[in-house]
Amino acid sequence: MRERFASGFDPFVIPFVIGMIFVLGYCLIAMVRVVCQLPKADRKRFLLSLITPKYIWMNVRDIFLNCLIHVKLWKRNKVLGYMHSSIAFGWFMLIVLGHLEVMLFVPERIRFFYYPIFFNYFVAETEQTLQGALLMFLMDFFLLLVLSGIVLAIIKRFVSRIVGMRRTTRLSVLDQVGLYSLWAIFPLRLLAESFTAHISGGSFLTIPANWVFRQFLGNDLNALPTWWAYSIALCIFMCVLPFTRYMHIPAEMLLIPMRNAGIKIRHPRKGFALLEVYSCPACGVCIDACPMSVRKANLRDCTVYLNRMLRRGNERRIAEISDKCLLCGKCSAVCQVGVQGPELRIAQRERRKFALSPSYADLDVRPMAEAVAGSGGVLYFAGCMTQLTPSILRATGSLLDKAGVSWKMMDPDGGLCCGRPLMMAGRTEQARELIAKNVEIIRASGCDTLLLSCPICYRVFKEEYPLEGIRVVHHSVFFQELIAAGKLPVQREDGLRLVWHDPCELGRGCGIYEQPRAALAAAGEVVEAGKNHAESICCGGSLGSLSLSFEQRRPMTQNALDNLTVADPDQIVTGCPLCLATFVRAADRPVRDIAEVLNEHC
Amino acid sequence: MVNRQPVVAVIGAGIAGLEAARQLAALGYKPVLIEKSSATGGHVAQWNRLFPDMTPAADVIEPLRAQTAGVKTLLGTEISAINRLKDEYNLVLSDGSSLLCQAVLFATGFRLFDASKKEEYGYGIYDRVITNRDLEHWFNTREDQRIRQPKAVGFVHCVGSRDLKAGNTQCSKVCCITAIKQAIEMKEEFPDAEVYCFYMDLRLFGKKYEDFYIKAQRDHGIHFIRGRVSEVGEAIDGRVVVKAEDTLNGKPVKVTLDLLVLMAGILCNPDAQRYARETGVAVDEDGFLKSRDNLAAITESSRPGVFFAGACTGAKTVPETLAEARSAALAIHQYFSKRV
Amino acid sequence: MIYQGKQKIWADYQKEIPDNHYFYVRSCIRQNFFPASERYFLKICRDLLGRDIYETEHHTTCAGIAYHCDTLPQETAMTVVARQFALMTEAGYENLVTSCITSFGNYCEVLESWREFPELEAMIRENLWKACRREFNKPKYVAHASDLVYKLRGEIAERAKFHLVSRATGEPLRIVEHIGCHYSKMFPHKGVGGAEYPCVLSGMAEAWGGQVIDYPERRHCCGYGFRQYHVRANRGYSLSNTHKKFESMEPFHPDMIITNCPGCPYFLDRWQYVIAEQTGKTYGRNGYGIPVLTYEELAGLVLGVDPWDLGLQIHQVAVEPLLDKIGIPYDPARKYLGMDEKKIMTPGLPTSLKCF
Amino acid sequence: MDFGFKLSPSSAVNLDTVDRRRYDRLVQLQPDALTCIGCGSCSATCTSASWTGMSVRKVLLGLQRGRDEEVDKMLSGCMLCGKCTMVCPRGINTRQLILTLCRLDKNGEVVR
Repeated sequence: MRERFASGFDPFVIPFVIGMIFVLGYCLIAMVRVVCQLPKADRKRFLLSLITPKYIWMNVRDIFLNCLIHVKLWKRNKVLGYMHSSIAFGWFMLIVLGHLEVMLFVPERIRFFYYPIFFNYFVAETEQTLQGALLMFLMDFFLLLVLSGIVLAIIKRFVSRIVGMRRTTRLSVLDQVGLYSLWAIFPLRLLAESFTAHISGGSFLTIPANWVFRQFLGNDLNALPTWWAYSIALCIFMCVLPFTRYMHIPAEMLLIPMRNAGIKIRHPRKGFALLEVYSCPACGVCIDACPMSVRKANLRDCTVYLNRMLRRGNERRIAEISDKCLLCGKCSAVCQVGVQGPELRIAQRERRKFALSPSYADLDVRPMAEAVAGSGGVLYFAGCMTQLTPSILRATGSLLDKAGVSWKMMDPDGGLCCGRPLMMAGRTEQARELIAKNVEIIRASGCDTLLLSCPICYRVFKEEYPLEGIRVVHHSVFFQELIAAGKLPVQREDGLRLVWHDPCELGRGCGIYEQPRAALAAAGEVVEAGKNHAESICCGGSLGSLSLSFEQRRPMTQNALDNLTVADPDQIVTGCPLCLATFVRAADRPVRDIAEVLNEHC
Repeated sequence: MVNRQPVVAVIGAGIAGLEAARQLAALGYKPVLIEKSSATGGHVAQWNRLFPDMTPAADVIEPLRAQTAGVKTLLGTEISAINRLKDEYNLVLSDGSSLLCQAVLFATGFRLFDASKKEEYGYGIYDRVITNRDLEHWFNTREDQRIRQPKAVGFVHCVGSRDLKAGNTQCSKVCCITAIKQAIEMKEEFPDAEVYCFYMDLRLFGKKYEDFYIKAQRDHGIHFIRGRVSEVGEAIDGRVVVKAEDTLNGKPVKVTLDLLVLMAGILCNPDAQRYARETGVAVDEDGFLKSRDNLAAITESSRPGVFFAGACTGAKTVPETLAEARSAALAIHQYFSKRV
Repeated sequence: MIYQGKQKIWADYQKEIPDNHYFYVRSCIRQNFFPASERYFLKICRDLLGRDIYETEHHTTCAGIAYHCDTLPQETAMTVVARQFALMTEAGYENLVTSCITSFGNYCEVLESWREFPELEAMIRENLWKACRREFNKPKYVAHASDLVYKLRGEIAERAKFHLVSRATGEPLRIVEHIGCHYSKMFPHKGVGGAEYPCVLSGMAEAWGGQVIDYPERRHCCGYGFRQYHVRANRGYSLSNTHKKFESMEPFHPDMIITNCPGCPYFLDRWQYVIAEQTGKTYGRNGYGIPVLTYEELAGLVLGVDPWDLGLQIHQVAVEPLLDKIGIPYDPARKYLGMDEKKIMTPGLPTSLKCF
Repeated sequence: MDFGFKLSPSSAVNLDTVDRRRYDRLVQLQPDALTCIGCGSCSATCTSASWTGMSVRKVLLGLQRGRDEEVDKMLSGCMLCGKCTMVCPRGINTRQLILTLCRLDKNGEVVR
């Protein structure tokens, strides 16, 4: 190899250099900004994690697997997975190999950072070596890989159903510029390298292409403009990148270490929240996943649009989208980069100003505390919603008695709310007051186990209550354990087909999927819904949504029911009083709480 | 008897009388409509639009009139006396003639409660107090000096209904929905006006009535105040000051209105009571005519050959009245069929 | 306002008022509050119009005030009433005329109760006999003194020296009439004009040249309310009711208020002072109050009786502006002279309400 | 002068003068609030009612009758549990209604 130009420079690299400097500068500033916006404790924690070997390993692994290989996407959809990893990994390899070539053949040029990108223009092949041929081959191979991804991307753009997506995002103008420039980069690179392949050398892709072109073009006049075009395409892509969804590429590389360090959203618009917003690739997976999108309603109210509006600062829409969401968490469950839709929305709700704030400091819970004082054992808190579904109350009590559990009810005449609904509405401070009151009662009882039949309560008791030394357990788990321990002689009814509906707060919220199914298996045959476990569909009754009306929720409930009944179960079983009350209104077959089903067979 | 076409005297040519006459004629009888006033159509003809579809009253009246054009109709005719004969009735009419008939159908309808009897509401004393009928008259003619760009309008339900002191303990059934209809019409006419309905209970039992109510609340922002108006006074500017208790709030309320509409209730037509005495059919405790059976034979009296249709037996809606008129015609048909 | 509408109602509520021969029973409290009123009722009826009105010093309270204050049972009140009837019967009269509205209401209530429950009447007759060995006939007619003055209003008008018009403009005076609650609210047919639009006082006012004004709180109680005023803790409530009436009549600028009840003129008059002291607000013109007169005082003025002989100096609200407006002559120097022409005490002046 | 008694304020609600700005703004933002029929389901099921006397029915009525103090007191007792929304026969989004109200100042303006 020898250099064709003593200067090692040609004006066509200028666009690329501009783009590169711009994007690197922008990303660096943005990164520093995000880190600076973190609360002090979080910042310290994050910076420490960056020098902790355990975290370094985690970060490298996760970035490689997620950003380059897109393993999560592969699991979800192989075509999309291939498309993304071929472009990302292929491109990454092109850059790495480009640098390798420079270091091998013209090491003094490595300080020109454009050199590896345009290597083939600046060098002429003097002799064919095995080493060179291998590198050339690899370069062509990865270029082909990238091009295959681009072809898929183009097809996907026009027929998204092929890759298994029913709906995809509508692109903004800048996004389109970014997209088309991205599409253009690699075909242009192929053209450019092909035009100069008889000088610089090439491999299975570029050499035949060069031969073909030379058959009818006859001269090299096309080479330089093509390199120009390649450079300009790169420049355009990099210059628009910060303002497009492609910002997710650099953002995710910061998001992964931050998440690994355990950083949470503390401010609706700054720090981690901002990073999440920029990490959204606007792929639109959350559109199909969103339970609100049934019958093509609320299509623009899912997380991808929240992120877009947050980037644009459209306050009206931010408020609208934030208030509408059911907070079921399914968008987070399916999100490839792990944007936390519900948490992001709650943060927006928390930001809201109120003229009037509730206060519960004056509530006198002493009578309630006295009523349960010293009861020990299991304390059962029914909660607001279970009070509306007495069948759950009765079945739970009956099962506890049958199992010989020593228990006491915390709220036989109604109690205080658990605080989760307040938190969902963004009134966290007020929720803390209620939590303190409830803790007072629970502590007074001296119980060792707090039993809950409502996942909404369960989640907040588990996550937010300072109840060290007390086991907080959902009744589905508790009963499963009693069955496993042989304390509840549940009789299996042959031919009874039961489907378990994973309530959002219990499943996605607390990760409880298997115990209720195991408990139900003791009573009958458990069949699965179309979408289940982490992808189960919200019943539509969620307290998460502030603004959805009853009428708007109805089709969501119907959709969830359709999903639950694909295997034609005899009964729909759930573990949430709110799901129960919501489903009962619309279901064509019995809807029961798990406690009811178990109690009937015991 | 056998060779003659039986004559049925239909007393009253409101919608009950017209519909019954139409059916009787179609069944081959000879109905004779006797109407006290100078036109057919009764109360409905004086109304402008009808709940719950805002159907023009003329759409109900005109076809009925057209289809009874061939029926002998005596307008401006009162009945001086009714004589009971064997199997027949002889009606002495105010024009001196008499009518011999083989059956009598009471389609005498109702009388609107005289709102001035509720003295505390000041109907006939305060300029701005009118009745439901006055308002319909205004809808029809647009002639009423009392209605001039009102900014606040009130409706009082149950005026002369469910009121022992007013001499009528019965519910007049149609006033709630009429008040809502008129309230909506006023709101449509005067969108900037605040409209209040003072009710004791809202009795919206009929098809689409509840939708109508929701519409009044949601689309027109009509205020519903649960409480009976206690008294009405006149402010210095001639507007009326209305006092009531807001029973849901447990506090008295006071409001100054430009127009107060009293929903006068439905009483039995006093003529009907006289005719009933003369024909020997019973009058019920509520003042309306007494059916042989309130469930199975609402259109039949306790006397053979005397039948009822419409509001003479109690407050009725238009569809109920029409259905009863048809039912009465069939009952008369069966009566004659059995006799033959 | 449709005047014909009111006339129609009045036509429905015309009670029979005998022309002559009455047994008169006085009010417990009026002689203290408005001492000349009852005296001039008798003077006008007897001396001027030649009617036979009999009264006896042996009659007592009708017990209505105690009955309404829940301090004695109805049977006791009825027995007291029966004794009055006995006095009337003994005097040879059949028509009862009462000075007090509550008495009037009480008599009506007793008679109605006896009509509904004859056994009650029998029991009361027995009680009376046991108590004082008296027997009685029920009165043929019970009239309130204002009923009688209403009936005689034409005769008074014929003899009138003054008319209720402004001397300066000739316009009729604007008069608020206030009827005692017990007059016709219990038995609308016992009152002239019924309960909603009574015409007993408005009839007089109009006959003597005035113009009656109707204001929204016309029906409202004067604020006395036996159970309220008599308990000191409740007086604020009593005052508030009066205040409500004045607030309501204020825009109509009435020249005077006339009443036919013992309590009403007292409270409408005195509370004007208390309201003025507490809020600084007065309801008449130029810082004065609205004069409140009894119908007897008004009749006396119309007939040319000296205002001080009518006891108008006893009123809290100064009547002088009213007298000036009508053109009734009066001698300011004689205002606080007693019957014997000796000076009685001159009251101190309030801080807010303007007085002479 | 102290008489030992005073004028007591009238308990009557004067609809001519009552300040309904907060209510008007509320129904503008959330028109379903207009359809309340005062059935009391919300109050009957309310978790907070037994503690604080909260009642959505009374809140809506109180706003129309100028009883702002009572309304604010009730609102500040709400725990947002959402039971009232579940039982409302007219489908009023009561939970959102409460949040909306809490965002309005005395003049009926949304606080920023």
